[in-house]
Amino acid sequence: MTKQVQQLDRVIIRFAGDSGDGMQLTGDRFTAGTAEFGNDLSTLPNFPAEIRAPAGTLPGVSSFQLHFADHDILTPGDAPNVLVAMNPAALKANLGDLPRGSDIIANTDEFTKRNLQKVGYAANPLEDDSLSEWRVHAVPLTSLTVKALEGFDLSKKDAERSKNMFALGLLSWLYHRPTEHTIKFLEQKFAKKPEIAKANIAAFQAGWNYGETTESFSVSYEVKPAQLTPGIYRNISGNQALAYGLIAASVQSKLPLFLGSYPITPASDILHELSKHKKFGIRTFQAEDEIAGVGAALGAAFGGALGVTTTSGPGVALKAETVGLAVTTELPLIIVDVQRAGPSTGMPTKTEQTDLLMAMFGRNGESPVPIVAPMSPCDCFDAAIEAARIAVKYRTPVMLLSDGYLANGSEPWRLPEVSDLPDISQEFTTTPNGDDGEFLPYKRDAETLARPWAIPGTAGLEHRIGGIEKADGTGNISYDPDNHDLMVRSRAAKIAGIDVPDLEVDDPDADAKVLVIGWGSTYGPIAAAIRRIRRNGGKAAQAHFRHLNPLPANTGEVLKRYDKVLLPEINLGQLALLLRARYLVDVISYNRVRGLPFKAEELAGVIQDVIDSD
Amino acid sequence: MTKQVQQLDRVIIRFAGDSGDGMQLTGDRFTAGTAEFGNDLSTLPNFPAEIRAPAGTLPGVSSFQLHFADHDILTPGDAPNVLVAMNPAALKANLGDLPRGSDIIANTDEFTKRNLQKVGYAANPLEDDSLSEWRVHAVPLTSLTVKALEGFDLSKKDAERSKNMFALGLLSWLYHRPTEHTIKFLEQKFAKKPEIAKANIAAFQAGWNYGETTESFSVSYEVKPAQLTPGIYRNISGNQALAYGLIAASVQSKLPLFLGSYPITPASDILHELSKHKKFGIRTFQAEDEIAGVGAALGAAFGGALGVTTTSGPGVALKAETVGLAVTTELPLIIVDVQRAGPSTGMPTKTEQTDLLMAMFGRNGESPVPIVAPMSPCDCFDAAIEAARIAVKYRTPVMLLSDGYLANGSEPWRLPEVSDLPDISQEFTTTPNGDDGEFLPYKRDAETLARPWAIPGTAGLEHRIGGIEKADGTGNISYDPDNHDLMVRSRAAKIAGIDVPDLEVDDPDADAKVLVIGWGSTYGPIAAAIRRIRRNGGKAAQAHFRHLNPLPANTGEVLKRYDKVLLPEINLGQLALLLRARYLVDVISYNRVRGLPFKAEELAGVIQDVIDSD
Amino acid sequence: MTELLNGRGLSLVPKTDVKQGLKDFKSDQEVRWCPGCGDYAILAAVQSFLPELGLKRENIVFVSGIGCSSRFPYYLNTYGFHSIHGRAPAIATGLAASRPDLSVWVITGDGDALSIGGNHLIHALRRNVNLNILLFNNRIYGLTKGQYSPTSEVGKITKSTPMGSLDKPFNPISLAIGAEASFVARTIDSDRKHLQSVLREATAHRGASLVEIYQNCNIFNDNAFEPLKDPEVRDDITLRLEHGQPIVSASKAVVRAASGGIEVVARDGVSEDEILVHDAHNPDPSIAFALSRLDEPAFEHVPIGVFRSVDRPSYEVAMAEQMEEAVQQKGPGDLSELLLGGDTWRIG
Amino acid sequence: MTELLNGRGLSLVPKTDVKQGLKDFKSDQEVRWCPGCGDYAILAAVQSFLPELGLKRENIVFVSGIGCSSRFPYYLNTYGFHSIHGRAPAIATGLAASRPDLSVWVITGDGDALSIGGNHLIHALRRNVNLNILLFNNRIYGLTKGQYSPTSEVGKITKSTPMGSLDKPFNPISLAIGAEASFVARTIDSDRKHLQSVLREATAHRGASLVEIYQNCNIFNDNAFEPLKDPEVRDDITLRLEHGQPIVSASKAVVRAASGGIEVVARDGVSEDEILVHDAHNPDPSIAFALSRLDEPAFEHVPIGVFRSVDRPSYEVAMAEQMEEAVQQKGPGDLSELLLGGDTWRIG
Ligand SMILES: Cc1ncc(C[n+]2csc(CCOP(=O)(O)OP(=O)(O)O)c2C)c(N)n1
Ligand SMILES: Cc1ncc(C[n+]2csc(CCOP(=O)(O)OP(=O)(O)O)c2C)c(N)n1
Ligand code: SF4
Ligand code: SF4
Ligand SMILES: [Mg+2]
Ligand SMILES: [Mg+2]
Repeated sequence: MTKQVQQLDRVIIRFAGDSGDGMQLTGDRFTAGTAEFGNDLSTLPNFPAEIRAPAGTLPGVSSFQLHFADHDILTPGDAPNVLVAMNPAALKANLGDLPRGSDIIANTDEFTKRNLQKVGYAANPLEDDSLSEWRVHAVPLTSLTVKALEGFDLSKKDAERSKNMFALGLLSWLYHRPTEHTIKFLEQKFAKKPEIAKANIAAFQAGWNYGETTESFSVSYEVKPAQLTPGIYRNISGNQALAYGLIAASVQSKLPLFLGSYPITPASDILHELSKHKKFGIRTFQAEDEIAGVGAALGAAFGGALGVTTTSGPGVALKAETVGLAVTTELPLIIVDVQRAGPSTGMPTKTEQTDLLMAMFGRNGESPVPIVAPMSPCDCFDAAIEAARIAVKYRTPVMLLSDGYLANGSEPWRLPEVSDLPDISQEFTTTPNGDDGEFLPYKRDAETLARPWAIPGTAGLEHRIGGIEKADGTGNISYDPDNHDLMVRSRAAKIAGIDVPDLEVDDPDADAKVLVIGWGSTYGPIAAAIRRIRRNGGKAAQAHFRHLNPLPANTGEVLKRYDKVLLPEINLGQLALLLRARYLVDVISYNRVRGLPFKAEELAGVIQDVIDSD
Repeated sequence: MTKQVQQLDRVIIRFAGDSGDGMQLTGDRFTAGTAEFGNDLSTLPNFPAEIRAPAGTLPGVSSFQLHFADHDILTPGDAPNVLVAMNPAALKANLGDLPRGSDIIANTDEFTKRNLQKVGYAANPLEDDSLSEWRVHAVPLTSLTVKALEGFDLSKKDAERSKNMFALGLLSWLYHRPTEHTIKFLEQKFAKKPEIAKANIAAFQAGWNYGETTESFSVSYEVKPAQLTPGIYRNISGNQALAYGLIAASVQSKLPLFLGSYPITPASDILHELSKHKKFGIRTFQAEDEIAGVGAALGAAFGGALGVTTTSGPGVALKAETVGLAVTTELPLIIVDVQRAGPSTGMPTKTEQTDLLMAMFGRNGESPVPIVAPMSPCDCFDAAIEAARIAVKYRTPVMLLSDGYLANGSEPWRLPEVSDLPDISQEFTTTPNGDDGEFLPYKRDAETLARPWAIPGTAGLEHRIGGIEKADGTGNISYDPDNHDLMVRSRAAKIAGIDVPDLEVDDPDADAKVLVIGWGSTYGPIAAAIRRIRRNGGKAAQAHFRHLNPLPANTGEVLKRYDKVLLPEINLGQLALLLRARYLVDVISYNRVRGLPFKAEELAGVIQDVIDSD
Repeated sequence: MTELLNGRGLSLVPKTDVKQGLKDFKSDQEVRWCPGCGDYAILAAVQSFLPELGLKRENIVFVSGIGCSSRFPYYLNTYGFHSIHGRAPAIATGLAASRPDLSVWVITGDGDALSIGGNHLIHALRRNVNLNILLFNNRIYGLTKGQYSPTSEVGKITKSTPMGSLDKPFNPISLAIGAEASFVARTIDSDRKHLQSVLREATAHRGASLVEIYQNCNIFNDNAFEPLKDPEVRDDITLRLEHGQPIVSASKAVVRAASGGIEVVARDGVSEDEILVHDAHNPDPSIAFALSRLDEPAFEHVPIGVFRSVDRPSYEVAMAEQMEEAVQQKGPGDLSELLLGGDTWRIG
Repeated sequence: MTELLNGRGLSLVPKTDVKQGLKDFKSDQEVRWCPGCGDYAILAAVQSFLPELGLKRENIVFVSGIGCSSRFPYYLNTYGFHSIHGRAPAIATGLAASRPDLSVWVITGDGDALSIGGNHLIHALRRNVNLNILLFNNRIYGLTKGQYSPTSEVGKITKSTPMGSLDKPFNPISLAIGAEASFVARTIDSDRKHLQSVLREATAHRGASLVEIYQNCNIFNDNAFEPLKDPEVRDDITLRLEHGQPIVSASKAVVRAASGGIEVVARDGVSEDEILVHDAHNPDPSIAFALSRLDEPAFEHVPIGVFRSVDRPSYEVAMAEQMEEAVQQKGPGDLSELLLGGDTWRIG
């Protein structure tokens, strides 16, 4: 039987199963194959807060969504074309997102009475009519796997564990993914347990063959490689890109990296990643809490290191007092906030953009800090370097606002040439700067307003800094009222004067009436939505903020250029508040705070409504 | 010699000396006499951060300013009419504030070569021409005191210590203050050391007599009692009023007060005051840090107490995460922030209004809290009750923003009738509220959106709360996206819906073009400035915010009613930012961040400029 | 000065006259730990122990921080507060200090209690607030997926320490004793009887009781306490501490050392009366401390049971006494009187 | 594996060849403590001790928190960081961990170190970062004008405890030993010679050294340590701890107690060889802990000197070693190589 091959320009797949089913690994492997094949892609992992929620329950469902295409894409996609549901819970939890007509590959072996009951299915949905509007492929994945592995010296339980590889094989066949990589991967991963390696490979191949031979699948699909900018690519998640960005920042600033951090979801992986790279002279310090994490980073900065602390919202709240100390002592420091759904503990594994105003204002006194927010997983790399550039040049703590969506999502990354990376190094001060040969630790640079950075070990520049207000120039303790006013304004002016690039507006024909703006991780969905609008002949301009403080110099002008400005945010209007206050522009907010990224379709609708209104 | 008596409508006196000279006590006693006499008054203590800075130095100067009048007044006054300078440092530190022509009473005994050198006087300013534009009364206060006490069994050092009482006697004569109170006070204070009591009284009387007899003072002054609203008065500082307000809130809410606090300037006195009143069933807990202080208060609130925590800016920063927990657990809690100059340690003994945006936004996630700010020392009493009313009724943490100026400043307080105080009690929930007889800890009240408050010990309502997002109604852990959006919005709606009184506008002829607004402790200086404007025939309206979140419902309408809106703040424009964002009104900011309250004259000038501009 | 102090343990907490069973303490929430996690055993042990106290269920409160273990309160049908990371002792202190009629429990993990929450823990111990603090020590951060914790052994390879951890771990018992704790005990998830016997003593103690529970995290630190469960060796290495009893394992005994301290020797080499008799009530904590050091090198011999249990005024009782005393001396608070209390004057 | 570990104390800190004197360590800032404050004596002792180390002045850093005592760094002509309340150990940890060539000192008060900063302190001790931590214990909050502190005695009447404090104080020595400290000592502001001798040992120790200094606050807690200064009794109650020497005061001696612990007895009732000989280097901290308890009841006898001083890898050295090892194993970091390190593919 020769099967039909259909060409598609894009596909969205979602693997869903129990926490223990290995869906993240399956997704990762499919992603790797897809990347290797040359599609553009974007991924969205989604896992429960529990380590292992009880098997078969709704809270235990873990999923991985992958969007790949023959052109450049911007998001992990709104609605899957295919759902792989390893059990009834996975089906139930994900069906709502699945457009009618799309494919469901369900592991019938797990649709037992007990499992169905666990999630409240009265009848087996694979057997009644309830799924008639979808194309259901009922596959006994578990038993097929066990069968395929009969010749192996494995317990049944161990054999069953390979069912995710069977599913991966099947999907790889379905979408013409290359297979060598996965086989090599499995060989390496289980290098010490060759039997397991072989079994997994066998399961993978059995899945492939199953697709090839059975009649359950009459069509397979091809998605041509995308025409991406030439270069060397790898797939990378936001957290990994951010960690690499910090390493690059250390190299490019010629400062040893010191990370003081306390584990917290979804930021911990940055700590994990950095702790692997000690050969770069990186010190990672797992502190007793967030305050110690930032404190140690600040202490290291005083000693001449590139001090970094990584955390999520609750940790930023705890670090506030110490960040304030960094503001007055005017030392470089990077605070990475991988935002998650709040308030309080909130939903640790879900994404949100609700820490912007905390980053701006969450400290006592007037204590301005620059804020940079990456707009995609890859951009985490560049944003980290940019944050470091600002921190080092202006001697200031910098907030770097990533989020859960960027952190765990991934996409192909065109590797930069190291030689193209900016040199962000600054000289330490080594000689006195006062008129009388004395050292003035608070004498500012005329252009940047930065104070000198003289580190211990430098003879003749011994000085003392601290959190009490300091006299301009000498840095001695000062309670003088006018000095305080001057210092408050100088610190503000320094941050306000940071050189950030102008806002770029994407408005191809320069005739849009509506400008859609955003910041951080909403870039992809907004841009995708605008593509839809334009595809339908509509007009909308887009501009995206990577610098939240200071704002680009042309912001006011850009905002005023359009009849309407729409700002979707995954919060209740935080950037909108800043822009409205600053420019008195009646920014229209669109806010959903569901712990999930926006969908392009949803935003397209919102944009269209704004275009159409009055 | 009969001396001339001159009538004045108001006088501003500043006592200044070394930290060890007892200036705060002297000021307090003068204030007590003045209050007793029936003048309206307002005070401004000013002391160094050091406990005892080295004697005779500029940082060691401690001062106390008192403004009293025959009419109601609003501030401790801009510029003293009389400076009592106990040493050269006191003169040097305060001369800049002293208008030419005003009186200086200087203790010549301390103008020794050594003391002059300490503060950088090349020559004795009392002897050269440098003070020719002031009326200098050079009085050897120390030696006169020692002489007056010759008959006592005291060391010279002990005798010298009474020189502040000599000065007090002299000033009391100069301004016709009653003396009995001070005598009684000294008797009581030194009840256990009658010799010291007598000596102090003798010094006090000697000072009085010195004024009466010497020629150094040819005129004395009378300031008639003020026509204040009838009632019983006492003089009270903001911190004391705030502590009393919390006690009253406990009585009026029928909830036992639990204070969890960690000492910090300028808030510690509230802890001190409350710890004296255990007979009200008040528990004061000096915690190991600010986080434990607010944590314990929250724990007590869960148990049915009126939980309170008191601190200043750095402490608020540390408490942020726990306040976020109070937001999601929706328990009543009062966080008192006695603001001081920041950022970081800043200038702990100086005042500032720079914590407003931290109070609004300084937590991860969308975590709205109501904010109340007292506008005068006395108002701290009412504002505390108001904060408690909101906390209890809406089950929410409330920020109460006092500041160093209010905290230490004092004024006469007309005592309220206890029977006039609002009943702010709420019932605990004691019976199930679900349709099926179950208890739903997150089922909201239809009107207030508050959730039930069912405390441990209530049978049948056992339930669990926490910081993870909760399902509407049941309060069970929920990761449901739409539930999260709903809860984020419900929490926001609850705070937005709090009943706060409308903004009152003072615009006597309803024809002003300029509206001057403010919040918190700037009320006095702004109102005094507007009086000046009006006295000169100018027009300006005034409105003052006591509720910063939510804002009064008529705010937008009021702001838009005027051509120009001026907002002086002791920060870089924090309320301005909120108002501009919300109402898109081009509020004009006037900002000085000097650690000091505004002066009425300064503000009058600013207001006049706004009136005059274009 | 008041009868409050006479109360031991939970004597101020109202008793129930309803007969309670394990199921009265099960909530309707689904338990969500990994299959095989030691937390299940501890939960079951606590649920089946609570009825024994005979307290009104509504007067029991479980307060926890954040971590796998801190999910505990959801599964008990009492009042519960799942708070934030490390702060449970502080929150529970406010609750217990203001409500002496409650039985307040703190559930915490080794990270929660000893890393971010270390300060609150040691202060709660020295203050002696009436709390039963159960420290689930699995020597790893479970919830954040396996970083080393302050009780992980040196050289621990984890996600955050790929070349091994550097910091010497805390010994929670030593730390607690150094922090003036009045009650300190250690037990293990797998031995329900022992666990419950320790809980029995902890609840009988008025003041703060710290109970370290060795808990297996089978996902990120499996078999961390294996020697204590291994039938081959466990009886030899486990030194059971029982007040008034000689301190021995199956084959070993604790005796005074020549150096002035104590040491473990073969049991059959010494006579009964040379063996140290455990005195949990010794006001001087020095020997309890010395016992806590016997687990170095790790698992050569491990004392379990109550190291220390001494009477000392409990914080909330002393606080209540001061309030009573204030009322006795000055009469109950009167708001009008308070307001009129300073120097006042009348106008008009 | 590297020579780093061979370094004791400050061996990694560059030496000066300039002759230094006290005045080299005086800054130009006016000292602003209350006249009579014990801090003056400590400052003078430190300033005159530092030249003895012969270090390059620019390689010395004093880090402090907030409190009267924490003003200390301003008065020393070295690098200094007057940080925020309680956080100095954390900040100093980052500095010392990343700069083994610095001599890093932490100056802290009893509130700063044991109240808000308690957690950072105990973690710094267990980690054994190379810090000299001087804890100025005046048993009161000085800077905030006199509230009781975690070392104030029970029943202390202060502004925040008008009816007396309720919480049992920490014994900083016991707490530090319970927190796995490798070096713990106590000295007193008024005895410069002793103070400097303790500093000498503390600086010679590589790792964290905690030095508790009894410090008089003559304004808010005057004479708190009077018995130790009173010529009538001080020699009788002060037990001087010196490694290898019998532990005695003028009239008392420490011996092994029948109970298994140690006790203080009249010196003339015992023979020399019954007296406990101090072993500061004993790996088992139990006896050092027992010594720390001898001050109960307060001031009956007070051990001063070095309680414990044991060698253990210092954190920053171990950290540097791992970095070296990583380089040795994999070569120095190369950014291009890192970026190209994953699964890559080429387009175009
Ligand atoms: C302020 C804050 N910091 C960090 C975290 C992330 N976090 C949650 S639990 C945990 C540690 C858990 O370890 P442990 O206390 O030992 O509990 P276990 O999961 O092992 O039971 C961490 C670091 C958090 N929730 N909040
Ligand atoms: C975050 C924060 N909380 C509180 C304070 C106020 N504060 C400053 S010093 C201090 C305690 C000082 O006591 P201690 O550490 O014993 O130092 P001492 O003044 O006695 O030397 C307190 C509570 C502060 N500065 N910052
Ligand atoms: S991760 Fe470990 S501690 Fe957490 S639930 Fe799973 S087994 Fe238990
Ligand atoms: S208050 Fe006490 S500790 Fe502080 S400077 Fe004065 S005497 Fe010293
Ligand atoms: Mg753990
Ligand atoms: Mg102190």
